[in-house]
Amino acid sequence: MRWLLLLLGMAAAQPRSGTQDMSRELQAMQADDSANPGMLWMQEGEALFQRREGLAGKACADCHASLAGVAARYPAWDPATAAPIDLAGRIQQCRAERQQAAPLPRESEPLLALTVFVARQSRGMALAPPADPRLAPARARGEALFRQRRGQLNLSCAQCHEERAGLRLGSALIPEGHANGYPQYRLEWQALGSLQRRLRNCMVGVRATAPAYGAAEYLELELFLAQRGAGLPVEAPAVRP
Amino acid sequence: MARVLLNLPRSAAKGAVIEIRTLIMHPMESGFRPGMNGSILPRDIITRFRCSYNGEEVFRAELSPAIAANPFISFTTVATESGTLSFTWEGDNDFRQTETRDIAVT
Amino acid sequence: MNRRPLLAGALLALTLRPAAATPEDEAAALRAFTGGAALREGRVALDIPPLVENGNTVPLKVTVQSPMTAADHCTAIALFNEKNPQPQVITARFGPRAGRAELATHMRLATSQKILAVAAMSDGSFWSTSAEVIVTLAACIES
Amino acid sequence: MTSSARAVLALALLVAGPAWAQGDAARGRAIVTNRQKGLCLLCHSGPFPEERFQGNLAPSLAGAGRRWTAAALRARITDSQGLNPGSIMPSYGAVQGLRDVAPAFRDKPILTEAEIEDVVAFLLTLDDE
Repeated sequence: MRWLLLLLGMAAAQPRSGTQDMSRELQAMQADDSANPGMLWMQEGEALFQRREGLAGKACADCHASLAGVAARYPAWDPATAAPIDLAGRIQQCRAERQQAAPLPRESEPLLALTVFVARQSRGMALAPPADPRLAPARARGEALFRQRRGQLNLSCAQCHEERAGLRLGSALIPEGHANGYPQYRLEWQALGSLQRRLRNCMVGVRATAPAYGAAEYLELELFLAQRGAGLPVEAPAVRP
Repeated sequence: MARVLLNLPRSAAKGAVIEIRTLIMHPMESGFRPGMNGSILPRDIITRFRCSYNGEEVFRAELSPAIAANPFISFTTVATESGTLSFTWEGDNDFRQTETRDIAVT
Repeated sequence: MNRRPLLAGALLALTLRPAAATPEDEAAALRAFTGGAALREGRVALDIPPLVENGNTVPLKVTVQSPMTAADHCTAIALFNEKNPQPQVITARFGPRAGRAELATHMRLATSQKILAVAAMSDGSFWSTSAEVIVTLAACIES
Repeated sequence: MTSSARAVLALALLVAGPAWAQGDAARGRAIVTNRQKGLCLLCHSGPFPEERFQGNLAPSLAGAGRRWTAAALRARITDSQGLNPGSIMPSYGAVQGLRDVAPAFRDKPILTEAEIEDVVAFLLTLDDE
């Protein structure tokens, strides 16, 4: 019954960033640009943003000045493909079409670097997922995936990160699992990684199959998570255990 | 070239103690970790870090596999005169990288 | 890179495994730094979190009380550990031009253990302090 | 298997008493405290002083042997979700009703019947609260 009360209490509460569940020292590491290792990728992204690439001989910076606020609004609807697109996907698309440059694979270092450079420009801004009704079906599928039990351990995202957030799995505090810090520097990875990588972690953790990076299932989950964490500040590059 | 982040003031008053914070991208592969096939991945770490101020060494550190990936090292030095601070990281597999920053001391 | 995640995987799929240094290893490493001189308690402060969520990156700072003058200064700070595969962590050498005797870094901890910080002074004395750090076990890891 | 058929089976496990091979409590303890094999301490705590970090998603295992019979323990471990579909406790001996199981684990229970008997034998020894 104690748990039921806890659940009811959480349902009414505001979303809680994983930052609030970290030690004072990790919070300080995240907040300090001179100690946050994710800033190494940020700096690389800044350099890549200025670099001319591809047959078009254009740099990102030739078209884009400030991208403040952009990351807070992704994933968005992409009319060209009539599908949702996340920030990394948008950068891939821009690179292919505007720069006519060789594709950067998901989770590659340059794509993570460019993504975190753009995402950081929204640091401190509230996650504001677009209300575009065309996103609604995919977002609903994402919510269904979030609540779907899977894998040999037969657990859903929601069972841990919604119904049992704040409790301890072994010694690890279960966070609410919000998507406001990506790409993030995860100490476990000793590297920067995307939300898709983190989702993949959980899927394999419950001994389930994990779709390939870029798969529609991830986009759908990303859409739902953006809605679920609406209002939380963008923290990219967040630091997480 | 490994990515490096250096944080130090561009200018300082003569005699002031300035803080220098450094990050360098490096896996610091410990030499104790098994790889995918179960065999131990060979050690690949940064072993030495030095900072010189107008050619004179003011700080040096010997690193071990117990230093985290993407090493962070922070220390202080006295702003003595205008000039150049030079930072060098050296390690396994002939790793060697040097970065410089100018400082104006008034 | 091996990116096969596991729930509650290894005791620590950490970068630092397997066997821990022995107490003799740590004593030998300490002796190599001090030349066998006795350690005195005091003058050294070690700021390290008592409980860490992940041993891969543990922030720490060592501060030594010293006037940092030509006549009286700290010449080195060294850190040692008990249960990583090797006892050494980092040894920093500097002199009066440092202005302050301070060192901050991010270290790895294979498991819960005691960390020893030692400062060498220009008068040949050695000062130390230690701190216990508890490393929690990661529940979801990529091994 | 339909959910009602599964519930019947689970109930049968609860009350039945076919000749179960006797488990080994020491082996059972090793399974319970192994975080990759039994996974128990991720959610449960228990009287394991050497285990520093134990979860709090589920009740303590202390006193399990006093609260439950062997048959009840066996049923709960084998197919907790057959008894209570909302339970987060994995069904350690069941492979039905799962989806998207990774190839390495497909059609394999988390624990074998013999391992479950070991765990049952161990849990029966936990009679102190």
